[in-house]
Amino acid sequence: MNIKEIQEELIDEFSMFDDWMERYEYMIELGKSLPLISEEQKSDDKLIKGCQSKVWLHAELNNDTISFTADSDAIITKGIIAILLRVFSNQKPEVILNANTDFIDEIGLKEHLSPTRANGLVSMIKQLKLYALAFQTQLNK
Amino acid sequence: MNIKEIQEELIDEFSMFDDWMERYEYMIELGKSLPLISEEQKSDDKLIKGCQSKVWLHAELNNDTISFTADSDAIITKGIIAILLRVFSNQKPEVILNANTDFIDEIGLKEHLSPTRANGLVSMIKQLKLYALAFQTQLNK
Amino acid sequence: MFDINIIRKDFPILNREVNGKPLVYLDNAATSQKPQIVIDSIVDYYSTYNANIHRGVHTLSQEATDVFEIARKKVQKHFNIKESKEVILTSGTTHSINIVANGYAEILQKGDEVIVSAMEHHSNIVPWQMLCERTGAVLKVIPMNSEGELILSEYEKLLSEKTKLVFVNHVSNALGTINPIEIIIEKAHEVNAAVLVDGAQACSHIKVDVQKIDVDYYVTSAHKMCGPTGVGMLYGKKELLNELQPYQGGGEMIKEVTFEKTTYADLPHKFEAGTPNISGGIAFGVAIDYLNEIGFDEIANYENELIAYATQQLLEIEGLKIYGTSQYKTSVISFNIEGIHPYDIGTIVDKLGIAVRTGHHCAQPIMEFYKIPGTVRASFSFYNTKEEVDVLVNAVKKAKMMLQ
Amino acid sequence: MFDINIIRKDFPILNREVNGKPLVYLDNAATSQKPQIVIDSIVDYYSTYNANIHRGVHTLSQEATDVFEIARKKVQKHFNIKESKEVILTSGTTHSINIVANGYAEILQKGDEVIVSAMEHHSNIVPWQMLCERTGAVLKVIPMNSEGELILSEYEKLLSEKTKLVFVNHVSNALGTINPIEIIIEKAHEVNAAVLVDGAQACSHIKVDVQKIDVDYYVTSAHKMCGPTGVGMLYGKKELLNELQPYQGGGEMIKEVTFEKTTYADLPHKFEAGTPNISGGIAFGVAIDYLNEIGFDEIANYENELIAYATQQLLEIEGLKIYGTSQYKTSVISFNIEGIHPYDIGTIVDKLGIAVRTGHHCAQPIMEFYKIPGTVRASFSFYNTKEEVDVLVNAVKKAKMMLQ
Ligand SMILES: Cc1ncc(COP(=O)(O)O)c(C=O)c1O
Ligand SMILES: Cc1ncc(COP(=O)(O)O)c(C=O)c1O
Repeated sequence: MNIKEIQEELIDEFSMFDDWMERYEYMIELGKSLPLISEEQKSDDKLIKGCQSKVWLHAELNNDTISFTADSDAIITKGIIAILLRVFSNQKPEVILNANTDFIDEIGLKEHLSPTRANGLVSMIKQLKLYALAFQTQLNK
Repeated sequence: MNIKEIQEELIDEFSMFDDWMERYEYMIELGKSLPLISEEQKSDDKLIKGCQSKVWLHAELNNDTISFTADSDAIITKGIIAILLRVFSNQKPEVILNANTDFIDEIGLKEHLSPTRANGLVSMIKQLKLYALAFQTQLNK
Repeated sequence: MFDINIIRKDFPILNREVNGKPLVYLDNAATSQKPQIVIDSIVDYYSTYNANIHRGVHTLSQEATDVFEIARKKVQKHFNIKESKEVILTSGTTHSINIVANGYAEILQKGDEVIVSAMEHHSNIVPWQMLCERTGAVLKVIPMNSEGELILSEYEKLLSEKTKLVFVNHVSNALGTINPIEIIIEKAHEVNAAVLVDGAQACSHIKVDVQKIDVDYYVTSAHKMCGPTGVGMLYGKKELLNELQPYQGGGEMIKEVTFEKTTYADLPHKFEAGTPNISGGIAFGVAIDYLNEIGFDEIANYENELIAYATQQLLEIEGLKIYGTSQYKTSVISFNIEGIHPYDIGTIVDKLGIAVRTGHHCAQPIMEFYKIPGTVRASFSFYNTKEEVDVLVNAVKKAKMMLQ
Repeated sequence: MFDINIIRKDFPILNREVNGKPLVYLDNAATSQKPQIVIDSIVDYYSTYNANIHRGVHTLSQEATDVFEIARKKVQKHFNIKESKEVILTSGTTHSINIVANGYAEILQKGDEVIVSAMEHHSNIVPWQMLCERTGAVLKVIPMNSEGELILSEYEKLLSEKTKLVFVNHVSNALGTINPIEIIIEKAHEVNAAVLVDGAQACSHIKVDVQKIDVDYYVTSAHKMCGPTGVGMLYGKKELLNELQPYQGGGEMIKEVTFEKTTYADLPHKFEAGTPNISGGIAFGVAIDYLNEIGFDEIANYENELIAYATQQLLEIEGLKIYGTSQYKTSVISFNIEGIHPYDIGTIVDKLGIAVRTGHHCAQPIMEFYKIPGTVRASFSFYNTKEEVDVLVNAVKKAKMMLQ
C-alpha cells in the first residue's frame, strides 16, 4: 500500500465509529500495539520538545525507506504516534516530505492538530519530516 | 472678616456669573492682582510639586497670623492661588488648619479639586496647612 | 446571602458548552472567570472616558485618572494597606516579584542568604535565582513533608544573621496548601529579614490584612481574582520600597530628566514606568468590589464544603492519589491515578466538557519531590457546584476505565 | 473608500460630550480611541473563552492560546517580521525598551558607547541611563536643529568602533518629526552597532516593514494603535534576542527549573514571563486588522491633509509658534502663544470640549532645548475632521483673548 492508501484505510477504519469515545478507545488500542523504541534509545536527544507527555522518536534507514520507532509515557499520545507511524514508517524520504496530514482532521482528531497543542503532534510531524530530510540528503550524496 | 466670612464673600461674588467663562475671567483678574512673592524668594525650595505650572509659595509669621505670598507662571493657577490666599492669608495657624475647602466647589471650581489634577491645587492647600502646622508648633513652644 | 444560582448568572461564560457538554470550569487556579460587571467596566472605560492618565489637563484624562486612582484606593482598602502610595499597580504577580528581586540587586552582598520554599511557583523562584547570580547571594530552600507542608523546624535552622529575604507563597498553586505565613514572617523578622509573600493563589479565597500579618511585600494578580489579565499588585512597606532601585525606566517614573542626570519620582510612580494597563487597573478595582460584596467568609465557607465533598468523592476512586493533604488547604485538588498519565486524564475529561489543568503547574520542584511527571489539578471557585463535582468524578471514572 | 462619517461611527466615545460640548479628541499621541470591534473582542474573550494560555490541555485554554497566537501572527505580518518567534508581546513600549536595555547589561563593557537622539521620550532615555550606570557605558546625544530635526552630520561624528547601540524614535511624540531611520540604521550598521527604533508614535500613521529597513529592534504600544492599554510589541532579530539575557523571571519563560539550575525557554517565551495580557494581545491583533482594513495609505493621505489645514489655520493666530517644523512630520502640532502658559490654554480649550495635552510630553530635554516650560500639543488621528480643527482654532483664539 502506498501512503495515500494507508491514509484512506485509516479514514475508513475511523469512520465506523459513532462518537469520540469509540474513536479514542480505538486510538488507545492502536497505541498499545505501537512498535516500541528500545529502552536504551530513550535518550534525551530522542525526546521531542513541546509535549506535556514525553515522546521519544527514533529513525533508521533500511535501504531507501525510513523505519520509525517511538514511545510515550501517555497512552493517548502513544495512540497518535501509532497512527502517524502507520502512515509514515517504511516510506521513502521524499514521500514523507511530500505527504500532507489532512487525514488527521478527517479521522476526527483535528483538535490535536493545533500548533499550540501541548501534545506536540505538530512537533512530532515536524520531527518525522526533519528525519526524512536528513536521510534524503544522505541518500542523494 | 473671619475665614468663614471671606469664603461666603467669595461664593457671593462668583454666584453673579452665569457661565464658566465669566468665572474664569474673574479668576484671571484676581490672579493679576496677586500679592507677588519677591523674585529672590522664587527659589526651588519654595516650589510646590505636582503642578504642571510652577507655583512658589512663601509664608511669614506676623505676630500670631501667617501671611502668604505666592506666584505662578500660569495665569489660571495664579487666579486659584489668589483665591486661596484671600482665604488663608493673615489667619491664625489653627484657623488655617481647621478650615475646610468646600467653598472651592461652591464657587464652581470643583474640577480643580481632584487630588490627581495637574494644577496642584490640592498640593497647594496641603502646603498651606503644612506651613500653618509648622508655625503653630513654633508658637506653642 | 450566598445564592449560587444568582452568582452563576453573573458569569456569562458559564452558559457555554464545550464539546457538546455544559462547561465545567475547574481551572480556577490558572485564571478565574469574570463577572459581567467587570467586563462592563472595561467596555465603559473604552466607550466613554478612555484617555491616558496622570498629567493630562483635559476632562477625559482627569476622569480616567480619578477612576484609576480610585481603583488603587480599593486595592489599598481591601488589603488594609496603610497608604495608597504603597500600592504599586503592576502587570501581574510575576512582574511584581521581579520588581522586588531587581530592587535588591544593589542591596544584597555576596554571601548574603535568601530563603525560598520548596513549593513555589516558578515566578517566585527564577527571579531570585537571577538575583543570586547577579549578587553572589545564596539561595536556601525550606523543605516540605509528604503532605505538602513546609517543615518549620528546618526553616528556623536556615535563618541566621545572613538571611536578608524570605519569599514564600501564601497558598501553593500545585498543592493547595495554605502556608503559615504569620509564623514565617515573625521568625524572619527576628533576624531582620524581609518577607515577600506571593498571594497569587490566596487572594481569591482569603482576605489578607497586610498590616496585621506585618508582611513586608505582598503580591498578587487580578486575573485570579475575577479581574482582567495584565494587571496585578505589589504591596511593599514604604520604607522598604523607598530603598529599592527602580525596575523599569520610562515615563511617569521620573521627576526630572536631563541627559546628564535623572531623578526618580516618589512612590508609587517610581515603579510604574510607562502607560499602565488603565482599563485593567480600573476593572481590578471593580473585581475587588464584587468579591467583597459576596463576602470572603461566605466564599470560604462555600468553597470549603465544596472541596471537602470533592475530596471525599474523588478518593473513592481506586488508585487515585491526592498530592497536598495538609489540613490547611484551599480549593485545589491535585491528583493522579496509578498507572495513568495526567495528560491522558485531562484529555478525556475535556471531551466531557471539563476544564482541569494537567502538568507541572509551573512548580517543577514539587513534581520532582514526588517523583511524578505532573498531576491533574481541579481547582474550585465559589461559582462551582456540587453537581459539577459529580460531573468531574464521573468523568474521571470514565477516563480511568478507558485508559487502564 | 475612506469615509470619515462611517469611520467615526466605529468609535463609541466620539458621541460623548465634554463640558456640554461635543468631545473633540486631539490627544491621540497620548493614546488613541478604540473602535467598537476592538472593544467587542475583549468582551467576547471574557464572555466565551477566557482561560490561561499555553500548556493547557482543555478546550478553553486551547482556544485562547490559538487566538492569542493568531494575534502574534497578525503583528508579525503587519510589520513584515520574518518569524513569529521574533515577536515578543510585552506590556507596552516602555516594557519593550527595558527588556532590550536590561539584555545589554551583560554585553556592554565599560567605555562602550551608546547613542540616543535629542528628541526622545523619557521611556527611550531612562532605561539607557540605567544601563550606562550599570555597565559604565557612555551615553552620547545626537543634537537637533531648531526645526526639530536631527543633525545627521553630527550623528556620523558620534559613530565609532566603540558604538554598540543607537536608539531613536521613529516619530517624535513632542514634535511630530519623522526621523530618517533608514539612514540612521545604515550608518550604525557600518560600525556594527545595533539600532532600536521606538515606534510608539509612528505605528498609527506609518506601516513599518522591519526587514526592509533592516532595523534590529522595533518597539511599539497597542494603545496608540486603536488597541487596548497594557500590551505592546518588541520585535528583535532572532540572533540578537537569543544573545540577550532574560528580563523577567517566572512561569512560561523557562525550560526547566530546579533549585540548582534553571534553563530558559526559546523565543518568544524567554521574554514573556508570567501570565500575559491575554485579552490585550487578542485585541491588539483586532486593532491591527482594523487599521489595515482602512488602509495606511488612506490614513496618511487623510491625516496629512488635516494637519496641513490645522497648521495653516493655527499659524494665522498672532503670536502662535509651532515647535517641530520639519517637512517630514506626522499628526502632531506642538505650539505656544507668546506670553501665555500652555497649561492655561489647555484648561480653557478643555472647557470648550477639546482634549489637547499640555506640558513636557515626557520629553523634558526638548523643552530645555527650546527653553520653554512645555507646549500645547494637538495630535490628530484619521477619525478627526476639519470641523474639529475649526473648533480647536476658535477655542485657541478665545483662550488667547481671555488670557492675554
Ligand atoms: C515616542 C514614544 N516613546 C515611548 C512612549 C511610551 O509608551 P508607553 O507609555 O505606551 O510605554 C511614548 C508614549 O507616550 C511615545 O510617544
Ligand atoms: C502561586 C503563584 N505564584 C505566581 C503566579 C504567577 O502569576 P502570573 O502568571 O499572573 O504572573 C501564579 C500563577 O499561576 C501562582 O499560582
